[in-house]
This record gives sequence, C-alpha cells and structure tokens, in this order.
Amino acid sequence: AGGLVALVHTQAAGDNGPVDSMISKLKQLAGEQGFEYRAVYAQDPATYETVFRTLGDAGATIIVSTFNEVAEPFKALAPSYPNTKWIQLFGDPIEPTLPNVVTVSYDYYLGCYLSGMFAAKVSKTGKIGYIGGVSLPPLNADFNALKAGALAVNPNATVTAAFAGSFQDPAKGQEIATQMYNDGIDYIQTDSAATDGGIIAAANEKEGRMVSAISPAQYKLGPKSVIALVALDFGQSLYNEVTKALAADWKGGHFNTGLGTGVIEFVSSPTFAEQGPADLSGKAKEVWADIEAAKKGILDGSVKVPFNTTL
Amino acid sequence: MSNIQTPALTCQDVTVKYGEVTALSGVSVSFTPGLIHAVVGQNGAGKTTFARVASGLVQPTTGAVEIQGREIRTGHVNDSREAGVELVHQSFALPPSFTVAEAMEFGAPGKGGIYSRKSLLAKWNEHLRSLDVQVDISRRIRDLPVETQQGIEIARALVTDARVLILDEPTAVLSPSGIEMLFARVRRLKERGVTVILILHKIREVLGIADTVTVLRGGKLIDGPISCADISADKLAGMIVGEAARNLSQEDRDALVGARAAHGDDAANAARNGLPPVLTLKSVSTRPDSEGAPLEDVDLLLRPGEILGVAGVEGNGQKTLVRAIASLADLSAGTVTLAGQEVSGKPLAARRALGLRIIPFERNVEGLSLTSSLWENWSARELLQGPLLKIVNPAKIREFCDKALKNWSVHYHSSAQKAGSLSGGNAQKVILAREVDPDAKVIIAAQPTRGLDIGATAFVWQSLRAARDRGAAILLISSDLDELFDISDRVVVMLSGKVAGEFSAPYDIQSVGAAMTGARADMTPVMPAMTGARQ
Amino acid sequence: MNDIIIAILRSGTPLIYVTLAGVIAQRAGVWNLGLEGIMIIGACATILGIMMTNSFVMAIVIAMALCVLASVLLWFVIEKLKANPIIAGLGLTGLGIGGTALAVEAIFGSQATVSAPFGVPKLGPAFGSYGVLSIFVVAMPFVVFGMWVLLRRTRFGLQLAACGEHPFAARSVGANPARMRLIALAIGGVLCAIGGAELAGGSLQFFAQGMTSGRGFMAFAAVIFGAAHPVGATFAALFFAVVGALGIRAQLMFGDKVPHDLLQALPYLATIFGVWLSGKLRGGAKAAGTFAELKDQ
Amino acid sequence: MKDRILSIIRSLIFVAFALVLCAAVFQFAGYNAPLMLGSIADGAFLRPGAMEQSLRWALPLFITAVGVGISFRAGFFNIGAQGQFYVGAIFAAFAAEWLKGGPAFVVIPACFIAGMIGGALWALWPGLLKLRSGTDEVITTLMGNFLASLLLVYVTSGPLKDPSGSGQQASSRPLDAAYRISNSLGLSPTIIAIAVVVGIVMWLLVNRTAFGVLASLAGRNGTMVQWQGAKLWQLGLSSFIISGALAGLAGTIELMGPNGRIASGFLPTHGFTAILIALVANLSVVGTAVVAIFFGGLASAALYLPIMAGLPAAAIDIINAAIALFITARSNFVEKFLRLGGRSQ
Ligand SMILES: Nc1ncnc2c1ncn2[C@@H]1O[C@H](COP(=O)(O)OP(=O)(O)OP(=O)(O)O)[C@@H](O)[C@H]1O
Ligand SMILES: Nc1ncnc2c1ncn2[C@@H]1O[C@H](COP(=O)(O)OP(=O)(O)OP(=O)(O)O)[C@@H](O)[C@H]1O
Ligand SMILES: [Mg+2]
Ligand SMILES: [Mg+2]
Repeated sequence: AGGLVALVHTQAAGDNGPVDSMISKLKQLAGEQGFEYRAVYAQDPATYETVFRTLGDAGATIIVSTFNEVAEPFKALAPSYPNTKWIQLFGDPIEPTLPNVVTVSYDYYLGCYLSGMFAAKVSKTGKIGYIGGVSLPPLNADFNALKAGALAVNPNATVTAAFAGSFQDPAKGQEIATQMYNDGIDYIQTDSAATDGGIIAAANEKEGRMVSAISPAQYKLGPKSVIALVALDFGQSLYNEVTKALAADWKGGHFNTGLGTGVIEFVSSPTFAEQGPADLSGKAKEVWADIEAAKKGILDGSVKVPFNTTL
Repeated sequence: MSNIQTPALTCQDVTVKYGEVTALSGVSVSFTPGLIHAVVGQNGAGKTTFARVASGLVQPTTGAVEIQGREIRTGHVNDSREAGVELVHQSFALPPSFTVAEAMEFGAPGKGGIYSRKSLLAKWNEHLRSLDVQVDISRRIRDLPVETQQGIEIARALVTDARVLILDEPTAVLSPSGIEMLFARVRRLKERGVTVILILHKIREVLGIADTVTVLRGGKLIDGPISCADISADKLAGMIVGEAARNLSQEDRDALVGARAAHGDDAANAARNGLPPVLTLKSVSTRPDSEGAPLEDVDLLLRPGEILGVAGVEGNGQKTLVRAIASLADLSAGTVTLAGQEVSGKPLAARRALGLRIIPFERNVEGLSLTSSLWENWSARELLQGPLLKIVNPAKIREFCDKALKNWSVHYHSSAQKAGSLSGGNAQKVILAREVDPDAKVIIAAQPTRGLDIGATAFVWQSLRAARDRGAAILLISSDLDELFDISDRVVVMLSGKVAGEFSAPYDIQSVGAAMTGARADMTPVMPAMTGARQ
Repeated sequence: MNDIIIAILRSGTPLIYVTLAGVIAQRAGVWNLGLEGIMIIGACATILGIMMTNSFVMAIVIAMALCVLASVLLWFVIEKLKANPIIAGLGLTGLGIGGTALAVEAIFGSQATVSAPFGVPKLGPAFGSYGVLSIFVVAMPFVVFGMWVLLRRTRFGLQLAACGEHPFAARSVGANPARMRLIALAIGGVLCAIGGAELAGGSLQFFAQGMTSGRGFMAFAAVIFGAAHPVGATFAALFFAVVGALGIRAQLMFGDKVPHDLLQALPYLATIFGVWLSGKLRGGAKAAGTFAELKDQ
Repeated sequence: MKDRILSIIRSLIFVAFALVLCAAVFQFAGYNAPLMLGSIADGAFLRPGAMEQSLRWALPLFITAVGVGISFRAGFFNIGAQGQFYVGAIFAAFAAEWLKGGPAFVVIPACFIAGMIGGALWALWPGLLKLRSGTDEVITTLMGNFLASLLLVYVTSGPLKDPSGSGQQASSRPLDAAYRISNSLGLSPTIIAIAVVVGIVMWLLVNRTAFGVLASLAGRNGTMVQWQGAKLWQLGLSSFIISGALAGLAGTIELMGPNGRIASGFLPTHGFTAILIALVANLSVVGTAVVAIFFGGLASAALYLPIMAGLPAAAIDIINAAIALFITARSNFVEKFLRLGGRSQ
C-alpha cells in the first residue's frame, strides 16, 4: 500500500448520498490499507483538468472521479501520467481503452424505471412526481425512465417533473414537493442531492405522502415517508475499485455495474415497513414481487427500458 | 455694549488644521449677547470653519469654546446644541428625500418617541407658522426652492431654544425680498434676545443689519468685533480684501460697497442696436415638467456686445429659460435661433458648437463634478466638442488647464485635485475658465456671483464685461438687483414664465420691482423693502 | 387557497427578515452584500445550537449573538478600516458559507446534513392547517410593522436615514453616522439570525451546506426593488416568493410542453418586469438619478 | 506614484493579515497552518509552472474585470459580468458549431466576434432599461446572471449537447483542435496577445480618449456633463456594451482556449471575481492587471491547496473570503506606520 489516493468529487459534499458515502468509504479504506487520501471538491468543469494534473504531479497513485464530465480530462491526461491509476465512476467506456484508466458505467435510470413501476402500483391517485436538481441529461434520462416505468403499469398515470435549480436548496425542494403533494401527487422520486432533504420534510407533513430517495442515510429523515430508494452505492463501488487498483494485477478497461450488482438497487425501506402507514406498507409488500419480476426481466433483457436524455 | 455681560460665544485661540491646510489659526473672539454680529472675509478665510467649531461639528486642533460663559467640549454637536448654539449651513444640510416635516423632526432634540404623520404635520406646521415660513409641509426638500429650504433650515435650527444662532451665508441664495424677510426675521430674533451671528459677503448687507462686524482673512482674525457704527464701507472692504484692495477698479469698489454705478453709454448702445442678434427666442413655450415654471410665449433678443440682465423673483421661469436655451427643456412652441441658425430641435452639443456657453445655476451639481479632478472638469467642454474617440493627452490637457486656471487666478495646488476641495469663489472661477473662452458668442450666466466674496465678485464682473467688450453677448440671470443694475445694459423681468417688462439704464427700481411682482398683490407690500438692502 | 398562503408565507418569511436587515443597513448607508453570509450563520447556529443545548431559546440567542458578531465585523471593516463595503460584504458572505461548512465538518467529521430534534416552535394543531407555521412566520407582520415604525415613525429612523442619505446633515444635528451604522448592522444581524433560523428550522429542522442558495442576494435585490422602504421591500420580497411559487406551478403545469429551463427563468423574468414597471411608475430615468455626490463634508 | 505604491503595500499588509488570521483559525481547527501558507505561495507563484497557471486564470479575469471597470466608471453598477461571460461563450460555441469545417482563419475570428456580440447583447438590454426607463441595473444584471446560467444549462443539455457516448454530459461538443487558441493549460501566445491588446486598447480608451474622461465624469456627475452637451445615453450605453463585449470575449477565450467546450455551470464565480478585481484595483486598467494576476495566483493556489495541504473546499472559500474582506481596507495606521511618526490626518 502507501501512496496517495485522491477522490475528486464534482458534486458538493453534504448530499447525504453518493458523495458523502464515497468520502467515508475512502476514509475507511485509507485506515484499513494505510494510504494517504484526499477528497477534493472540483465544482467547476473548467478546473477539472488542472486539479487532475496537480494530483498527477503530486504523484497520486490512484485518482477516482465521477460522472461523464471528467472523461475529456481523463483522456487527455492519463497517457501523461502512466504511473497513476485513473478510475472514473459513472462514465461511458473510453474508446480505445487506455491501460491505466478504468471506467465504470452505472445504469441508475433502470432503478428509476423500477421506481416508476412501483409508484404506479402504490400511488392512490396515479399521480407521480419527480424532483431533480438541475435539468441535466442524466437526470432527464432518470425522469424518462421513471415515467416509462409508471406508464408501463398504469397508462393513465401522470408523471410530472420539476427542477429546483440547485442541488443545495432544501427549502426550494420542500416548496416544490409541497405544491406537488397539494396537487394530489402522492409519490415523489428525488434526484437532487442535498435538496432531497426538503422534499422528505414536505412528505413528513402529512401521512400518506411517499418519497423514493437515494441513500439509506435518508431513512431517518423520513421514517414514515421514505418508502423506497433507488439506491446508488457509490461508496461501495469506490471501495471495490480502489481495492482492486491497489492490487498488483490491475488493468485498465470498462466495467458495467448497476442493477443486480448491488451498486444500484431499487429497495423498499425496512423502516417504512415498520413505521409507515399500514395500508401503504401493506400495499408495498404486496406489489414487491412484481417489482422483483420486472428487475429480473430487465436483467435478462426481456424488459426493455428506453434511455433518453432529453426532456 | 456693556462689559459686565458674559459673552454669548467665546473662542479662545482656536486653530483648525485640515492636513496641511490651516483653516483657522489662533482665533480669539467673543460675541456680546443679544446683538447681531456679522463675520466677513474672503472665500476660504475660515468663516465656515469658525462656525463649525462653534457648533461642535469640527474639532479644533487647539483652542477652547465657551458658550454663555461655560466651556464646552469641542467637537461635540450635541454639547454645543445643548448649550444653545445652532448653525444654519451654507449649503443646506437637509436630506433631499425628507419631507419638510421629517426634516424638522430629525434634528429636534431628545428622543422623541413615536410620531404619526398627522401629529408631525400639526407640530411642525405650528412651529413653521410661528416663524413665518410658508410651505406645504408634506413636500419633499428636493422639490422646494432654495429660499424655502433656507427657511426650513432656520426653522430647524430654532426648534431648540437656541441662544446663539449662526447663519452661514444665508443671503447668498436669496432674492432681495427674501433677504429682507430674512433680515426681518433676524431682527425679531434679536428682540427675543437671541444672539445672531451672520456670515456675509456683501458689505451693504453687513452695514444694513449687523451691530458688529468681525473680519477674518487667511484663517486669522483681522479685527473684531467692531461696532458697525464705527466703520465705513470702504474701510471694511479694505480690511476684507487686504493687499488686493488696491487692484479693484473704482467702479467695482463702488459697486461692491453699494454705490450706484454710472450707466448709459448711449453711443455704445446705439452701435449695438444695429448689429444682428446672436440669440433670439421667438414665442417660446415649454412643456411643464418637475423643474420649475414653464415658459409661456417668451420673446428674447440678445445682441453681440451687450449684457442683458434677467430679473425676477426666483421660480418665475428663469431656470426654464436657461434650460430651454440649453435644449434641456422641451419646447412646445416657438423657435430658438443662435448665431443666425435655427437650433430649436438641436441638442446642446450643437448649440455649444455655435458658441453657446453656460454658467449654470447650481455650481456644485450642474457646473462641476465635485469628486472629479480640476482638469477633467475644465476639459469637459472641449472634449465634447470633438469626436468621443478622439485621442487626448491628459498631460497636455493639464498643462492647458494649469495655464487657464492661472489666467483666471484660481487658487489651487494641482490640477489633479478634486473640484470639491476648492472654495466657492475658486470653484466659480474654474467654471468661468471653462465657459468664457475666445469662441464664446453667447454666455448664459446664471447667478454667477452667488456665494462669492467681494474680490471674486468683482472678478466675475470684470470677466463678463471683458467678454462683452470682445463682442460676446451675455445673458445675466441674477436675483441681486444691484448686481443687475450695475452691470447690465438692459434688463428684462420675468414673471410666471413670461417676460413682464424690459428696462434700460438708468433703472428705476420701483418700476422694475413692480414688474417683478406684477399683479401679485400679496407681494406688493414687500416691495419697498426690496431696496432696503441697499444703504 | 390556504395551501397557497401557507406556502408563500413559508418561503417568503426568511427572505423578508433578511430583507428587513438589508433595509435598515441600506437606510443607514451600507450596501450590505453580506446578508447571505450572515443568514447562513444564523441557519447553522440555530440547528447546531438546538442540537447542543436542546433548547430553542438558547439556540436562537446563540444564533443572534453570532450574527450580530458577524455584522459588527463587517461594520468594523467598513467603518474603521475604510474597506469597500461591497467587497467586504461579499467577503463576509464567503466567510459565512465557508465557515459554516467548516464548522459542520469539524464537529461532525462530514459535511452531511445535520438534523435537529426539533425546530422553531410551531403554532400547533389548534390552528388547523395554519398550525404548521412557525412563530417567526406569525411574528413577521409585527416585525415588519415594528420596523416600519422604527424607521418611518421615530426620530431614530429619520436620523438613520439621514446618515445614509446625507451624513453631513446627520452629523450636524448630533447624530453619529458610524454609531448609527453599527446599530443598524447589529439590528440587521438579529434579523438575519431569525431569517436563517426560519429557513433551517421553520419547517425543515436541518442544516445543509449552502442552503441559503442566494436568498441573501435576493433579499438585497428586494431592498433595491422596494426602495429601502420597510414595507415596500417586504412586498418586494413577497413578490419574489410569489413569482417563485408561480415558477414552480408553471413547471408542474407546462413542464411537458415547454423546456424546464425556460420555465425556471420565469421568476427572474417576472422580477425584471416588476422592477421595470416600478421604475416607470416612480418616474422613469429621471428619478433614478441619485445624490451620488452628496458626500460627508 | 508614491500613493499607488503606498496603496499596494497597504493591500498586501491586509492580505497578509487575512492569511495569518485564516492560518490561526485552521491551526485551531486542527489543520496544518504553516503547510497551508507555504502551499499558497507554492500554488500561486513558486512551484514549477505556477506562474503559467496563475496567468491562465488571470488573463480572462483581467479582460472581464477591465470591462466591469468601464461600466463602474460610467456610474453603472453592472454586476452582470457572469451572465455576459456565459452568453458570450454560448454565442461563440454556436458560431463554432455552425461554421464547423470552415478554415480556422475564418472560424476563429467569427467566433470571437460572435462571443463579443453575445456579451454585448447581454449587457445591452439592462443598459437600455436603465437609460430609457430608469430600471435599476443592479437587479436586472443580477437576474441576467441567473438567466444566463439557465441558458447555459439549456444549450449544453439541448441544442449544443455533446452526443458522444451515452450523451450524458451537459457540455458542448469539443472544438476541433484547429480552432483552439491554446491547449488545455490555457496559456498561449494568442491569449496573451489578446489580453495585451485588450489592456492597451482599454487603457487608451480610459486614459487617452475623450470618451474615457467623459464617461467617468458622467459616472460621478451625470448632470454636469449633460450641461456640457453630452448625450448621457450614448456614454452610458457604450459603457454597458463595452463591458459586456469584454466579458463575452473572456467567455470566448475560455471556450476556444483551455476548455475547448462549454459545460453547464463552468467557471461559476468568474464574474464576481472580476467585479472584485475591478473594485480592488480602483477601476484603473493597470491596477486591474496587477490585481488580476494576484487573483489568478489565488485561483491557482485554491486548486493546489486542497491537494497539498489537505484543506477542505470550505477552507478555500474562507481564505478567499477573508482576503476579500480585508483587501480594500485602508486604515491609516498603515500610513502612520509607514511614515514612521509623521503626522497624518
Ligand atoms: N474638510 C476640509 N478638508 C480640507 N480643507 C478644508 C476642509 N474644509 C475647509 N477646508 C479649507 O479650509 C479653509 C477655510 O475654509 P472655510 O470653508 O472655513 O472658508 P470660508 O471662509 O467659509 O469660505 P467661503 O466664503 O468660500 O465659504 C479653506 O482653505 C478650505 O479649502
Ligand atoms: N438610505 C436610503 N437609501 C435608499 N433610498 C432611500 C434611503 N432613504 C430614503 N430613500 C428613498 O426615499 C424614498 C422615500 O422614502 P420614505 O420612506 O420617505 O417613503 P414614504 O412613502 O414617505 O413612506 P411612509 O409612507 O412610510 O412615510 C424612498 O422611495 C427611497 O427611495
Ligand atoms: Mg463658507
Ligand atoms: Mg413618508
């Protein structure tokens, strides 16, 4: 072991989800394996390359970063720093592959598809909401999948999207969610990092309002409202990839991960099952078998989920 | 004057330094209670500084102030106010957005609790009425004419039971009738036992109202308080101006001390009458706007080589007249012709290119940018005459500026200094240096000597006469009838936006005065008083 | 209808408190661009305070103390060190946002949202659907009224305005502009603390990094929009809350037909329209001319 | 001259004071303060390549800040540099997209013109609103920033979206190498030349043309220049347009230089930093250059610090903020100190 492992996260910490879990897993792994680590927040796409270059110059052994936005700098820099191992979580494969770059693709939208199906089954009104941070392509894809899932179950369902304009504005999230719930929407899929907190707070205000969030850390924010998660365990993924990269026989390439691998999962909340309104938790239990079946269908290819990044 | 009385105000060895500048040096003076005292001196002599020291606004570098025999902490306004000293500022200190009532209230002593708009109106209406200030109390300060603003300042200063009232150049902004009303007010205050200290420039005013006079020059006390009964106008002028007194022409000296100037060079008048007019206003009317009475059907003719005076009670369209000539007011009818060209629709830039020059009413707002350097202020006119992207060389401009300012004997350190740091007289000279150039064909001079000391006033007059003698035409708008009569070749009177009469020398003050008040019977009683300022 | 009123009150209240802080500073002659930073300090301190002391009163007192301290720092830098108020204000904003993040990180070892067991006291079920409103929402109209009285109906308010508009005039009646600004900023600190507390504790009960999300700047815009009048600026802030809510409504109604980015732009467009209109009503370009050169003499 | 040196020394003293203050706070919070101070110096100026990096950030900031200075001089508190910067970059990106395949000597200038027009347009409407109806420019330009960010999101995830891979990037297609004016390090003779030209032209405009003198006079007292015959709207609108065009130019440089594309939310604090620079420099062009280099260094150090000193992102914010808080301070104790006992008032 030894050396410097750096995580460059392009979303702010404090999201109770992916970023926070990556940081804590990195800390944990650093403790286990005894390397030095850095968690660097790169907010601005214009600075990614400089940050990576500085890390390369500082002799980082492993650089982990997230999302497609870092693909260009990775492609540009990896060849110049052959001794550094580059890991891109949630990214498309790089063609042609580079020997010191690993890309890991995620299919979060598949989880959203399942959430849409589930929503259409548990919703009493048939009205489903989606709140994203900013209308970016991956989020648009999530919404489209959610909608497709819901319509697959109930062609009369309505799925409404709104964007808070920020990933860090819980008060806005609460305001949007409140309007949605007042409109009769009773199930909201969140997709907005720290803004999620406000959505859950809005759901907590009346019984029967449901939210599907992203991380188990959010259960405690809404024990009676967070009914499910489209879980995205970035932290575990980071843990796995960095552990592999620390081993001797590591090679560059591309991995698909996602539904079925434990990194992305649509899960129902055990807390909700205990504390949530009885009718809803009962209903959730009742329909879960259908969701499992659909998941199988997706994995074996019999269920096709469209991927569409425009709204 | 008896010696047993404790002085109302005593300054002991007061020195004030602003950085390098010594504004007052070792001034010791004391004022007998219950009298009207005048303080005179040239621009920059330290009069305002003296007033501010007395009222606690300026902390003297050394020295002590006693009020009614009690020494007060210097540099504390509240202490001075409690001791009974109130100051009315030279450029009024009332927040422009305040209503009259608010402007009265904000300076009242004590904490004052919560008021309602009604209670405020009632309270201050009463107070203002008791002081004869006629004003709609719910109007905003910025919308009021200067006379009214001054009335409010004085009324504000009198909300406490002031024992010593200092008025810093109160007459500078007033019309003759306004001055007379002010003096009447001051005399009433004196009767009530208030000690009034008036800072004045005009000798005839000093001798007309004050019991004693104190002269400052260059921050030093020259003499005083001297009883006004014991001093002649000539002597006083000499004391104020000092060495420079010798440079004054007899004509100016007479004018300054209040003697009537000789007029009526008929030959010159006849010669002028043959020349084509350089500025003509033909039945000009303007659209009403927020900035003063609109013009109604004004005809005006200005020939090269003459000074045409415009008299009138302030607020009768003089401002609009200037703005109409400058194209800053919208004409609803009529034409303006300048140097033979009709310019009615043309912007000011085009008019200036034809030789129009303006010394505007508001020296510190319209005339100068106080926070800009002298050379920038000075060069604005010329820069605007060329294309905007013309390459200029500031070093050269500053050189020319220095030369021009020297020519006009402006006292300043460097052309990079801010215009706001000049005294009033020097500031006015900067404007003159800019506006009175060899290419000037028509010079509109609006209140050009307001607030200037006697030396500077004489200087302005000389400059305007010199420009006239060069062949320029000058439109002189002034509220000072003496000034108008002394240097104008003709005088027109404005009333309610119309030209109400035209006069030529020798002027009959009674008929000019009658034209100024016109049909307004309510103003007539003031008439005889308008000449009262003149000895 | 109730729902709409509640929603507007909730989103408008934090903004209004901070706007009032901006109003009082503006009248005293300070362009306070530090509002955002002071507000987030209030938000953070309230939540952490509740977590640590388990008492709302203690928490809000701590928040107010810290916000007043931040305001005084701004005052010191502007008034005593003669710094440019705009830059210093922006600096204070950065200090607030960074400082709260660092404090959370230092205390909890992560920047994740920190939740408090309870927030600002609510009206309670006795008030029906209005029961979810916090006491600060209820207090808001009274505070606005109080500020209006203080600024528009007392001699103190007049002197404060004089300090902003014409410091020399203020000095010449014995008011001390520096001290008045200190008082104004301190009062503003208290108001920002309440605004922050309401944002974090009014209905959310947690603190998240950067959760003020520009509300301090919107408050500043409301001050300008409302011409530094306490009631006018309050309505400007309410206007922002209303157009914000309408923007959401537009997304929910037309999101499938019109691009979301355009719909999200509606509040900003409405604001521009509002300011344009109010400028027109106030007399156009002429009235916009300020007393720029009316400096202390 | 003496005054200028004095004011630079004064700023430096207060910057040092701010840094020491931060260091003390961080030391107290358990970070390594001496390492932090060392890393700032390293990151900004000392480590190899640091000067290049500092300049890379400084030059676009300088260009925007000079523009900001122009409108501030003319008396308009135009805080819309960020929006103008974005719209400039967006216009240039559209131009590049439409002209794709054309010869570089056509495409590059066309992009620059498009970028400057974009920035100018984004300044034009607040300018018109201000000058025609007195609409407060502080609010309109602030709103303009929000609108421009939304527009950037829209174009980078809509019309200009890079379709490569699964199309999940909110950014425009990378520019062809032929159209780039620098590599990704962001410093090239072209960019330096542009900055120098802008610097010289703007310096001339401000200090050596009638426009420069009159615009700043108008900024301080519009009434007075009006009485001198100036058309205020002409001066005002030109300053809005110039400042917008310069911000747009900076946006174009970022697009065609270091970034090679525009991405949603890129350089989100560019405009505010530029305003800061302009104000700290007291709106002088030469001063802006000096201060921009200082802030460029700071930007460069801010990217270096978290890596070398292990400081969290929040700490970087705090350092920047503390510097902003104190950099314009002008307490006269500094002068007193410098004059060593000489009396000053
Ligand atoms: N705040 C200041 N800073 C620097 N110098 C000043 C200041 N105020 C006044 N001075 C200078 O002090 C001197 C006296 O000024 P003061 O205003 O007292 O003159 P004054 O007699 O009232 O003149 P005026 O007749 O023009 O009103 C002048 O040289 C003036 O320039
Ligand atoms: N410090 C200040 N900063 C900015 N503008 C100010 C300030 N003080 C006053 N104003 C301006 O003064 C104007 C009048 O304000 P004021 O509070 O007197 O309004 P009002 O209508 O008289 O209020 P009210 O009905 O409460 O008496 C406002 O429109 C505002 O533009
Ligand atoms: Mg004076
Ligand atoms: Mg009022």
